[in-house]
Amino acid sequence: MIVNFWVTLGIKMALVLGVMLVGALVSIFGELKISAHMQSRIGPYFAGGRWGWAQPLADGLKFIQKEEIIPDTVDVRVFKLAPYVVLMGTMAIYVVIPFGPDMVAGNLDLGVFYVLAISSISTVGVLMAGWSSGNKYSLMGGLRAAAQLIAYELPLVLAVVGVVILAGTLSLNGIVEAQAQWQWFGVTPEWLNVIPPYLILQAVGFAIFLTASLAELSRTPFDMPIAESELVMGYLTEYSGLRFTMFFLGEYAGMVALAAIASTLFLGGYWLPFVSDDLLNFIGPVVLITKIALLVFLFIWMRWTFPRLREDQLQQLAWRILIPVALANIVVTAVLKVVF
Amino acid sequence: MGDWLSEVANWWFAAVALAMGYAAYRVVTSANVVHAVLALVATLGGSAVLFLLLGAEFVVWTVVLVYIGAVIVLFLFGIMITRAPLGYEAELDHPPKTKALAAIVAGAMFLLIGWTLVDAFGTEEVTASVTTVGDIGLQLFGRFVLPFEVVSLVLLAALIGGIVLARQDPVDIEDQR
Amino acid sequence: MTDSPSDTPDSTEDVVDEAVPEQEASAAVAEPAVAEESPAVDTEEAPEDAPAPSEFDVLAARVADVVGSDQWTAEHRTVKISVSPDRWKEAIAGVKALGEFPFFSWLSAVDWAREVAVGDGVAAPDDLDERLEVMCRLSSMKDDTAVTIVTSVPRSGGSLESVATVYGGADWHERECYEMFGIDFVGHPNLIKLYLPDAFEGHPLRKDYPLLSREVKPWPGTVDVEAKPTTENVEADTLASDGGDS
Amino acid sequence: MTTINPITDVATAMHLSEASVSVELETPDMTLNIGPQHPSTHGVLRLVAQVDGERILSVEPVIGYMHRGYEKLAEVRTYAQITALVNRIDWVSGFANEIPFIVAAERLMGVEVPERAQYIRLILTELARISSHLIFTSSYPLEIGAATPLMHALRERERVLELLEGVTGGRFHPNFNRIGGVKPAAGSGSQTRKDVQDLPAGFLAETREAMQRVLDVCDDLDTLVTGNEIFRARTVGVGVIPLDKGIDYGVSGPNLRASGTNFDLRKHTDYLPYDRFEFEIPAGTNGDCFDRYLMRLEEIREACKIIIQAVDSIPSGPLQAKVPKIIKVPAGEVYVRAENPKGEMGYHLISEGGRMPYRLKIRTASFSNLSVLPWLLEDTLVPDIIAILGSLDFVLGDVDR
Repeated sequence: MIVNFWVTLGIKMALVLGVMLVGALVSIFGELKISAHMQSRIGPYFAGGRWGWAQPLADGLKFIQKEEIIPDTVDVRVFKLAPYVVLMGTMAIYVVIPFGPDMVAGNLDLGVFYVLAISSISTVGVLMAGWSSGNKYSLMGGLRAAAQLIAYELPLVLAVVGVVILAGTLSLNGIVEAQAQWQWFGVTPEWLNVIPPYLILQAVGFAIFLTASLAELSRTPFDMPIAESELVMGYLTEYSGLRFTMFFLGEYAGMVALAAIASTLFLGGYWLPFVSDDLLNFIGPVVLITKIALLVFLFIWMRWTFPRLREDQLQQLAWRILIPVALANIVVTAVLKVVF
Repeated sequence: MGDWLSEVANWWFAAVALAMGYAAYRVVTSANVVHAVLALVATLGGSAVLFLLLGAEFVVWTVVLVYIGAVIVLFLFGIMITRAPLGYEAELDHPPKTKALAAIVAGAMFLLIGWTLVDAFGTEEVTASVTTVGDIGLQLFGRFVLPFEVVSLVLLAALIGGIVLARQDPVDIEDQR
Repeated sequence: MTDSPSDTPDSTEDVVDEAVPEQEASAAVAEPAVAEESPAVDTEEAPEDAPAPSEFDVLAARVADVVGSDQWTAEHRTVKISVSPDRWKEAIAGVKALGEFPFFSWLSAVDWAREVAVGDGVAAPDDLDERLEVMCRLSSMKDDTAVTIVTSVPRSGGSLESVATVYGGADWHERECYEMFGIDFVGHPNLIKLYLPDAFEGHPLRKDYPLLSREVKPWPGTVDVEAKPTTENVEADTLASDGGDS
Repeated sequence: MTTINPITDVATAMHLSEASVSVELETPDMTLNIGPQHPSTHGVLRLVAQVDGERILSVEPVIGYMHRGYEKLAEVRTYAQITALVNRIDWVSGFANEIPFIVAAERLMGVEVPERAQYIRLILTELARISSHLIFTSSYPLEIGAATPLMHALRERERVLELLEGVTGGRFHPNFNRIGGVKPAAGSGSQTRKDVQDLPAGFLAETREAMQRVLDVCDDLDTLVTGNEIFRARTVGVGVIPLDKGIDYGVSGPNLRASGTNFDLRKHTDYLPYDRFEFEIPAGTNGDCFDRYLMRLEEIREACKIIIQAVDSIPSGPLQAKVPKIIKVPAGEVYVRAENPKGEMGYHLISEGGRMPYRLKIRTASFSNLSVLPWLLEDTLVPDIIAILGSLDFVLGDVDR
């Protein structure tokens, strides 16, 4: 029994790690190719033989081989620890992403809450990286990242509350099931739920969640923490080699993770109408990955289209627009929930 | 004692408690303010793990979200934006007399809490029952609704007070725009 | 066109005509048209029905009057007025106040020296008055006219009053002038070197400042036709050949 | 006179008490060194900024990392050699740098340039302007964070550079002007032959087509950048140069016109026959970063108009006026200024009759445009440094000479 537990744990950990790495690599490749085509370029072409599919792997190998430079002025212990903290915060999200009714590493009652809590750990890592680099650009990048993460943690949480009110559970599996069994005025014709119900009912929440995710991920138009034209590379400036790769992977893994959470919360996750639970365990991952891919494409599209906001404009957006709208969304959702 | 040792969870508890103790010690002895805060993160993380061992999942993630995700980040943010020297600060160290006083106070606190716990429970075994969020919600908004609302009012007052203190003269703000 | 500047205002007529030799072609007369006929130029305070060239002439005379100097020439549609160093700032402020020439173009200097370390010297070194000639150009924003205010300071470290308070743009120009010619601008807010390293010695744009690389490796410096620099060809002519390829 | 308004007094007292609170909370000033190696300083500009958090208290630009001493070098070079030198001043519009120098020498010599040569000069100058402005309009969004417009605009700039290369042989440093005209193409016969055909075959048609594509990419930029909410949020009202301040600092070119003037030397002077073509001088209203961006985008369109007209009406004739084999410029002094893509560029040429100038003062646009920076950056935010810096469109070679 106890052996069984450890074996299962090991397999689950390996799977989580594998999913994260593959997700990150594929989204890196997606970014390379999509951005290239948006800019009328071809993008990577040679690595791997076809379409340059092995480019992210080649990049990874290159990074691993590179010398790690640790400047004299850094606070070495904190500097070395920071990438792990960031990556850990991102990795832990993957534990609760449900790929099918039973395909989840850990089905927590508090799934949503867990995601929000654990993802905030990355902020500490970013601050550690910014401070320990002993570089003013890094410090400013770290501060910007922290200010932005603090500001956008709130709308992110508040946007989720609407979904939680509707679903009546914090479990991610529970939320998917709640969407599958959503009743329109007391009846559940499955064909009505072809469009995920929360996409309609929580459209405002979805928009806020996506915006806040972009800010959490520090992606354009909210990429001030690493704004290369202002702060060189922000808190990443002094990192090189493997540790830089970790930040890099963490960024893309985080993008996939938040896209997965958004798909689960708002797009029905692994669920597909007219398909039994048993079958969903097989095609669920495909469904979820398709939805993730759509959202990741959206993130990439935005990045290559929009310029970057200014830090104060970002804060104004968060505090003056997103948070009040999210609060109003909660009130409206709660009232409607009680009324119907 | 043998019973105690046979339980795996107790080993975990001991390990985490020891680590927490060391981290807490580093919080007060580190002369580098950021290191101190990071040690505090470790301490709080340890307490989260302890709650996890007790099966209080909600408390765990609340500790992580509120303390590590918000309070510590604000701590670090504040430290870095006001003074962020790399390296060590002499002013963080105190003369031996103060240190002794602090040790006495801390020891007294430890004894007081420990004695209270022992006095209250003794050798009685407390069964850890899994509390769900639903239970907590029902308790909060049922039995404890009045304290809950009072606390929220206090927090609101604190919030407004904080804003008033930190606020700059509106004229200044206009000028800066 | 190539004659040396005349000192009398009377001769400006022909000079103005000559100033734009290429545009005798029919269509290229827009600018002179503005200056000559110009019923439209009512902003000028002295619109006269007098013959064409006198407009600029009158303006030039007025500028000279404002500046309070009778040493002026007008050629290439530029009024060049000499003032004494102590009236330098006043003159520039005066022209600015006039309003016809609001645009601060540049401020720089020329080193008039009998002996030059590099390049061609003056045509007649014997009757040259050695000096540093500081000039400040203020131009019109409506047409091609401009005023150049000129003053002279001794080559042995002259000083002038700074005009950085009159024209903000003069700040950097004066710093450049200071490091390149060694002219001290009194009252400048931040008179430090602009381009050169702090430890740099000498004033490179002075005529007696040698081009060090040229000392080591003589012009034209093309590697493929000359031997590698040795002690023998250091002495070589600094101007062995020139292109003349036009 | 001495009456104290009680309300003001209370307000002051409150302000003081609050000030004493905020003193403790204040962020200490930090010196932030931006550059000389920094992704967005266009070369080697260094800004020493005193910052309080994200707010900038003062900025001191440090230049000279690219100082090549062209004014001194010009004193030891013949006029033909200087032409090769000066097109390296502002290298993104190399051809345009040659024009005022050549015209200055020609004016002192009294040489009249054949019309065809003038037209070729004009076309190439405008091509250089388009190439320079395309760099700006594409790299400016990049500095604000949008990477995609760069690729689209640079693609068309490449065509413009190909045109320049086709005529002159050089993409960046043409060295194509000769005193008295332009350089005849290799193999096109004697330079004095009347009907020498210098432009490459098909140049005129290709130019028309390229101009059309440049106009198209301008429309693309309009949709991609000009209408973008975030781009506007970053640039509108940021880095405002009032007209009088701009004139005071000698700011010129699109930077000054954005503040609301139509001061354009192409209209006001006669260094090239611009008066034969119809074109507008776009002028802004606010003098902010957005207007400066818009000016350049509009100027690309106007330049296209000029080029198309010039290509349609280019006369035939000789390329080169008769000049002596060895150029000696008669003694004299002249200042010729031209409307370069960056603003007013001028050469004050003092000749003593030799083969080399006695003194060549080079007035570059970027130098004066940049000198307004300390004033402009005071009390802005760190991200605004980049937005403002980029909007001034300077080239360090043009600043340092």
